[in-house]
Amino acid sequence: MNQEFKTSDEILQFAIGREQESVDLYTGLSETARNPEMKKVFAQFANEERGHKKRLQNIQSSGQFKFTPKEVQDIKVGDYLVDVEPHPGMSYQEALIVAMKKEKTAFKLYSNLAAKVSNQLLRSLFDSLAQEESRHKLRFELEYDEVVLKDN
Amino acid sequence: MEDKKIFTDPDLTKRTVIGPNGEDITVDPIQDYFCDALPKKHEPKRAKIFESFFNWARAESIWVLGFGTGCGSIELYPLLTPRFDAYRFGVQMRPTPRQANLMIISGYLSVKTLKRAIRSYEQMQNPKFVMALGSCTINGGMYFDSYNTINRLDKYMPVDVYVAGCMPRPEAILAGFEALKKRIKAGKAEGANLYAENFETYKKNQKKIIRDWNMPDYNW
Amino acid sequence: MSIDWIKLLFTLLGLFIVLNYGLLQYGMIRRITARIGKRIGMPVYQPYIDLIKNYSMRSQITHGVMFYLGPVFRLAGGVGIFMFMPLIYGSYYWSNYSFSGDVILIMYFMFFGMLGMALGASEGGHPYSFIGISRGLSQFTTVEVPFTLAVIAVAVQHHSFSLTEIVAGQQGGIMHWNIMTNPFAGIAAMLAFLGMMMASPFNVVQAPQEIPIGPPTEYHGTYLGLLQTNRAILYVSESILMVNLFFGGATNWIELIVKSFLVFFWPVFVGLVFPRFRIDQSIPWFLKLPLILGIIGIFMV
Amino acid sequence: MEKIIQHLQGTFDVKVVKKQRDDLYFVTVGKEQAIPAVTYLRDAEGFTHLVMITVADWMEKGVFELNYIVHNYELHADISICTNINREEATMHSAHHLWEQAWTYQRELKEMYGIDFPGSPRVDESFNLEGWDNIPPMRREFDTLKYANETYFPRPGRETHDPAAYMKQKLYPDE
Amino acid sequence: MSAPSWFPWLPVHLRSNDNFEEMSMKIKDIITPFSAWSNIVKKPVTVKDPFSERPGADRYRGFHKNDVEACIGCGSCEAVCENQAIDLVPVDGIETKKGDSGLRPLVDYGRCCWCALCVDICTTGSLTMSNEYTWISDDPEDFRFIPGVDKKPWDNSEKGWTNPGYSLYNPDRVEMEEIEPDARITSFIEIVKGYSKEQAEKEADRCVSCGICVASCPAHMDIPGYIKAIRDGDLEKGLQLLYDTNPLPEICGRVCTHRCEEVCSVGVKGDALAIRWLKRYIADNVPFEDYKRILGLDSLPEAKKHIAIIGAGPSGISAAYYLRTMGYRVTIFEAKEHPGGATMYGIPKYRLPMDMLEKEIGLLEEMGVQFQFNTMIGREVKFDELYAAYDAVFMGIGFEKPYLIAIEGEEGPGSIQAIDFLREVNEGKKPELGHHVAVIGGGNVAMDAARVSRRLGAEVTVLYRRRIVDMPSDPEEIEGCEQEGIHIEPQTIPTRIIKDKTGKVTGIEYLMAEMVDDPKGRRPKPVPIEGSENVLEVSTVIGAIGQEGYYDFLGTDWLEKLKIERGRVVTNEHRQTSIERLFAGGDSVNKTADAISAIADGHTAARGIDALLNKNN
Amino acid sequence: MSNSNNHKLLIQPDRSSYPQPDENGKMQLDLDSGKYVKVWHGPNHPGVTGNMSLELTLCGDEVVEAKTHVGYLHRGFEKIFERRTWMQCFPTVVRMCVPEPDSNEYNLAAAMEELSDIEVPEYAQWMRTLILEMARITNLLRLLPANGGTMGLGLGVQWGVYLRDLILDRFEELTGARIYHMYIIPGGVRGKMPEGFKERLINNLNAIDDFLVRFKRLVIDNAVYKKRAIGTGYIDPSWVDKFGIVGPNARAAGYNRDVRKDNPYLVYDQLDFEPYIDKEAASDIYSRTWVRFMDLKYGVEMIRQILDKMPKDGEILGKIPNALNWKIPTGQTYVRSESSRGEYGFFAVADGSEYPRRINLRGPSYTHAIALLEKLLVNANISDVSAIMVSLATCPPEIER
Repeated sequence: MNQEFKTSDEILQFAIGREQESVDLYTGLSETARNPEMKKVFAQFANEERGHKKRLQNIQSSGQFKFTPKEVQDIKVGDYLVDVEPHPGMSYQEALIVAMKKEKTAFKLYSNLAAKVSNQLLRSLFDSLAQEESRHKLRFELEYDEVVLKDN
Repeated sequence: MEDKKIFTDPDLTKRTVIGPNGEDITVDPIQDYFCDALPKKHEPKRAKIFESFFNWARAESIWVLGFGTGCGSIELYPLLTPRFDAYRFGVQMRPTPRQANLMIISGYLSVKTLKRAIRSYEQMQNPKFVMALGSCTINGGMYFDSYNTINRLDKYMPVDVYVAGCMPRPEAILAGFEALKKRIKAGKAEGANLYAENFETYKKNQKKIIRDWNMPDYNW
Repeated sequence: MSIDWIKLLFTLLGLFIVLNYGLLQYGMIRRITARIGKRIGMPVYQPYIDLIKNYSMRSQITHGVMFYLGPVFRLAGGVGIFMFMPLIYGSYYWSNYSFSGDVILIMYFMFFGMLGMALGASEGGHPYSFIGISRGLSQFTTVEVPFTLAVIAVAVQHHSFSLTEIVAGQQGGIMHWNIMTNPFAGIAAMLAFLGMMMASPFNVVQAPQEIPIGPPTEYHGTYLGLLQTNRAILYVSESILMVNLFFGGATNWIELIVKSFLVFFWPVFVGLVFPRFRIDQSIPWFLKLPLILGIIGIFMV
Repeated sequence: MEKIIQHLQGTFDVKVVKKQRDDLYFVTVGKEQAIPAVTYLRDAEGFTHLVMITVADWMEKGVFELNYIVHNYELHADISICTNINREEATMHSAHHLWEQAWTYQRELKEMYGIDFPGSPRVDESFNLEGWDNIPPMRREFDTLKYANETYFPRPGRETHDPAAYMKQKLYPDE
Repeated sequence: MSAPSWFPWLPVHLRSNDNFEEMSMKIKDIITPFSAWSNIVKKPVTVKDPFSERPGADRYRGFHKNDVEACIGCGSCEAVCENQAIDLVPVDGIETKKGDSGLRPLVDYGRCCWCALCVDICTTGSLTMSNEYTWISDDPEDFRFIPGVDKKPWDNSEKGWTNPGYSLYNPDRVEMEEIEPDARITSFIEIVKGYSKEQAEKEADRCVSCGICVASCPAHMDIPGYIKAIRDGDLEKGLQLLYDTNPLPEICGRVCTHRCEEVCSVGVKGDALAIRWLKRYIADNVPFEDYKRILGLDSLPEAKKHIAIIGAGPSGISAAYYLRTMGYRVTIFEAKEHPGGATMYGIPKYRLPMDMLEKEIGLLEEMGVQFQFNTMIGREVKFDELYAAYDAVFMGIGFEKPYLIAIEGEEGPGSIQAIDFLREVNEGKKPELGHHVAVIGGGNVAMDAARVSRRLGAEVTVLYRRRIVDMPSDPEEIEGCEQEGIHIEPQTIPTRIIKDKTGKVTGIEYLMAEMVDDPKGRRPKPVPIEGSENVLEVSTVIGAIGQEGYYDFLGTDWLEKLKIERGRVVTNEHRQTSIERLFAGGDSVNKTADAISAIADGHTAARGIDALLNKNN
Repeated sequence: MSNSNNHKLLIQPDRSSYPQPDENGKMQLDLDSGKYVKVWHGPNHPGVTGNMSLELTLCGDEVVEAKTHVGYLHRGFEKIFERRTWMQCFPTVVRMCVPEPDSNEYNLAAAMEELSDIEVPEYAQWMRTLILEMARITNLLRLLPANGGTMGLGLGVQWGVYLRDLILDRFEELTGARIYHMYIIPGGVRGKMPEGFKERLINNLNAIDDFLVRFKRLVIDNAVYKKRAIGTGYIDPSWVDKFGIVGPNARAAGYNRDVRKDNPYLVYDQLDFEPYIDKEAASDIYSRTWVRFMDLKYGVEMIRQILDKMPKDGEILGKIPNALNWKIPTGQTYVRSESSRGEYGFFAVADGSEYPRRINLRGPSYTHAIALLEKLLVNANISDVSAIMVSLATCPPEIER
């Protein structure tokens, strides 16, 4: 993704697009999943992503956003886990891994972009997005820690 | 035990004696010995200054009826002897209820003692006060499940001051005297009048447990 | 006979002083005895409060007319003793209604009070009162015997039944006191005085551990107040009588108070450390040593 | 001690001998033999001191177990002569002629358990109680707490909670 | 009547012979009493200010104090009080929670006799007495208060009666005899020997019968009740009480997670009561032949309705037992060859010998419960048919499917899952482990896997992400591991399983972790420290990080209807699922995931089914 | 010592003119004749020990018939024990005798320990002995001067009760309470000696020594007291077994009756003492006062001896079962100890449950204050009634329970 971003609008548009991709992914997974429980899980994930998208759209339409640099905790649960290829018979554990990995990728992407741009405004926008993604990741990681790693 | 015993003291039943001229005279010892007049309420003096002066005197001169009704009486010994010397505070022992102002119910009361305690209390003159020592007078204490001890003293006579403890130490009893003095000086210690006003309630409660009521209702 | 109003006034004033003195003296004695018992004891003014308290009792009951009159008689006896006894030698106003036969009248009043008490207490109907009063009368009667002998001895010695004259005869220093001039009669009287004051070992009348508390068992409130008033007057009067009879009287109030206090202290001094006799022991006792001393006293004269 | 017990066994129809201590034996005899046995111990064996006459109520068995504890001041030892008497018609022979204080115990037992001792002085006079019209209080069927609650007005306003039940109710209100 | 007098003029016959001596002595007798007057110069000994001068002695038993924070409301004070002076009452601001009844003692000074037995027996030492002693009131209702809650002047008094260094119950647990660690690791023989009669009665005697444990037991067993039965020597009564709430006492008596012991009030100052061992004592010491008679199972009511139970695990067996006693016909469907579920396949034999299970299953069979083994729903029998054919269905399927460690190199031989491993061992196989085993995880399963591996002859290292105190396993399991020479490596996060070219596991790489507080206040989270890689040489890696449920057998239609959240079936308080006649229990429902909870679920569900079916009538 | 030897000269009154008892022991009195007065001594009476009453029929000052009435303090202890566990009986028994509760504690503990076979540590045994002796002297400090007090010599009471209070202070320090110590718990005792306790106790004992000298001067050597006490309230030595008279009253009649010596319990066999016995068997009020005086004196010596001999430290409580679940196997026993008034015994029956089947107290007053007192009061002067009663040291709570 060596796209060049000129305006914040473009960035937001890009980000919204990515969120939409996520929504689509989870919706697809939800449809294909064999297990009704996992359908529900993915539907829930998709919903969450829609919410993120909505927020970005709001920023875009209002043109206002606030960014306060804040360290988001990274408990690195997902870092050493093996990648999971999405497939219809996924378990809750695998679904969480998928989600974590996805958010991690997004976080990395935005962080990289932020490092590349020189525009202060744009950088802070990217930072903000990265922070948002890492927050999402933490949410999944905590879930993983509580549910899957209960005995570990 | 089907046959209910009749509890009467032969000395207190009516009997017929032959008079000097040979006629029969019926003697009812109870009627002979006691008066049946019910207690009266005695209003305090109208003039407040007199009443408070008298109350001061009453508070500073507490004459205790020397009637050890329960375990607590063992702590009355130290009270009147060198260690604690209650005489300093105007407390003195009187051997007769007529002259006493304060009745100390020192702990549990068995039914048999209650009968005597009520008689002694009624023989005391207005104003009179009651001080209750220990748990037993408050809610039965150790003997709450005993068939022969009362649980609550306030059902049978008006109580002015309770002192907690089993048994209360002499210091606590002295503090009880201080509290009683305050109460008297404030004019709140109207136990005798309370007794006269609620006479029927008290009598009902007393008669409920004193089965052989071979005495008049009131023994001034 | 015209009434000497000023004299009456002084007599009443004297009565008032004696009453207060008696109450204070009682408080004082209680404090001293408390100290022997290692206590602090009641305040000196406690008898006053007790008196007020007793007069302020709201309810009183009576067992009949004599029950009511008993304390009155008793008080009359106490006041009577006082009225006819000279207090200060040489003072007109403080000599009360002393007259030439006053000793005999005083002796009568001493018994009068006791009789009044007997009548009243009997009316009270309490068995302890009966027992107490029968003891009281019998003991008092026996006490009177050596006392009367001693008084007769003194009267014979001074050829007078007037206290004023008896006191006059003792003036001029301690060696003229009757206790020195006629020690047997003096000792007899002092021993009888123990019985009169009803202190141990002769307090069977009121013996709290035996017949609580004897004659006044039924008395309370105002009646008891009267008795207390009487006790204050009577005890002081009797000790003043002893002062007059055997200790040379007094020429001023201070001397009177010191002497009567010391005389009063004597039964306390003895009484505190002795238990009481039984009535069947105390009566023979009075009829032995004091009686013999009294008779010797008469013969001495 | 052993010898005395053997004597007793020889003279009387002794049912049970129980040795509690070296100086304390419980010897059970029949009702008719209790007083003779006690008399024998007093007169022949020097058990001159009557310690107490007491009763244990064995309601389940329907008997009162009477104990006459006697003490020997030479041996410093006690023997208790026990005898079982029927609870329903509780009478026992009096021992007041043996010891002057025995009637006091018998008077108390009459009042507290309803055991009659015909011939015992003042046995019908009330001892501790006055005007008692219920079953004798020391009998086990008499429920003293119930009686006290009905008669003596326990102060109201008290309630307690069993921790187990309360916790269950609090933590698992649905179950 | 009168004795001789000291007066010489008495008649002669009243005088003693040595008259003169008498006389002199008597005069002394008159004078000596006056010596009392010497007191006039001595100071009175009266206490000048009796209200403040004389505090109670250091040990004085005055008014009560209570440290409400330390108090757990066990009610021992109430139990020991002979005057019923103490009530346990709820107090504002103190919540009822496990191990704290939320009740606090209220003292009635109309009853108290200040014997301080309540202080002596207090299990927490919170209840004490101050040395204050003056309390006067004109209102008799005043004399009731909750020490520590109702503020009193003596609350801060330092002196007074506290527990004087003895205990009115034995604070030390009766030691349970165990096989020595050296002997243990050579076989699968049961480690714990069980109490003898004396030991059991001695241990049961320590119980203060507070009942705080009852609420913490998922099955709410009447713990004080059966402990009392042991004290009374009435084991049959005890067994009845056990079976009232738990039809698998022999299993629970061995492998229960004993939450009851964690909250035991005796355990606050001393050792907690060995409740589990006592339960086991009852179950072991009543002859099995008598069970039916004791429990009254000889003539069960005539069965009308028919209930199907899926899974012969603890919850299924429990449900079956209670349903059967309620008069239902019960059939249990089990996919495997043997009943018992996790207790059969998951728990090593040194903890739970096989015959225990068989005994209890045997009882069920005698009661008339039918078993269909090797019958998997969805495979042999369709769920639709089952649901249609039976009046109600109970599902106690447990968590069958292990969570994977999900790290590199996990697939392939040499890296196995703990529950599979334990099952194989219990089935009698001896999996090849090599010389050194790494067990990943810190739960009971991990401990079992580690100890079983040890018994199979391997060196074992347990890798756990958090600290040892965080381990969900029972402390005694950890202790057992350590005794048996198993090394536990805490705060380690495996990152990679290293294999050689042949695909054989040679080692495991892990990072050290530091603990970070959880933002939501849950347990701290381990965070790997970058660059702290370590490698442990192992031949086998056993994953034991957890399991999840597997519901596919129901078929899509039913799954749609069944409400599942995070892998667990959602049920109401009767263990009824979103499908009306389907009830569920056990690990797949409750979060605690242990045998006793499963048993409790089974019991609850049985009552729920009963209620449902009766309602429908 | 100067105990009087004049008892041979006792003059018994001529009883022929008085009413005689019939064959039931009841006096033949014609109450309507007016010859007699009926007087109730107590319960509200300062001369009666505790709360009991005497029904006296008087002829003049002479008592012709006496009946004792008890039950004013009846609390139904033996009934409420049926509702108390064995351990809960422990705070309850102490109330059976108010002035000297420790004998109750010891007897209950001894009965329970005997029935359930529990060893008491040695230190606890010494502490128990100490406590019992301290209780003995506290009670004697009250009883002994009361002998003068009934005759109007209250000074001794003042001194004695003050010293009693000092010992009560020591009790408070050691046991945590003044009156109801509840110290001897079944299985042991409830605390060790606090710091400096021994010294303070010895100081108090020295004060008692001083008191004894002064008390002897004041009361025992008092001429009037002698006159009244000697020959009054005479108990014929032949009555001792007939009436079951124990303790100091029997010792005053010349009998050697002391449980501490006869059936040694606790550590009394390790102590060196010899109870005082009136060799002349004077057996009157004076003799009983004298015996009590010597008891007090020996009691003080005994405490000194115990303090010397006892171990410094040790276990205070033996191995006891859980207090809440203490079951005692079926059995029965009678245990006794020597209180300041004589043999004090507990008859205890256990039925194997947590609750006692029966605990019955045999207090010395049971015989002294009823059968014996009724006998002694006949022909006594009413003035001597309370003196006789106090000299017997009767204690109503232990009669009625």
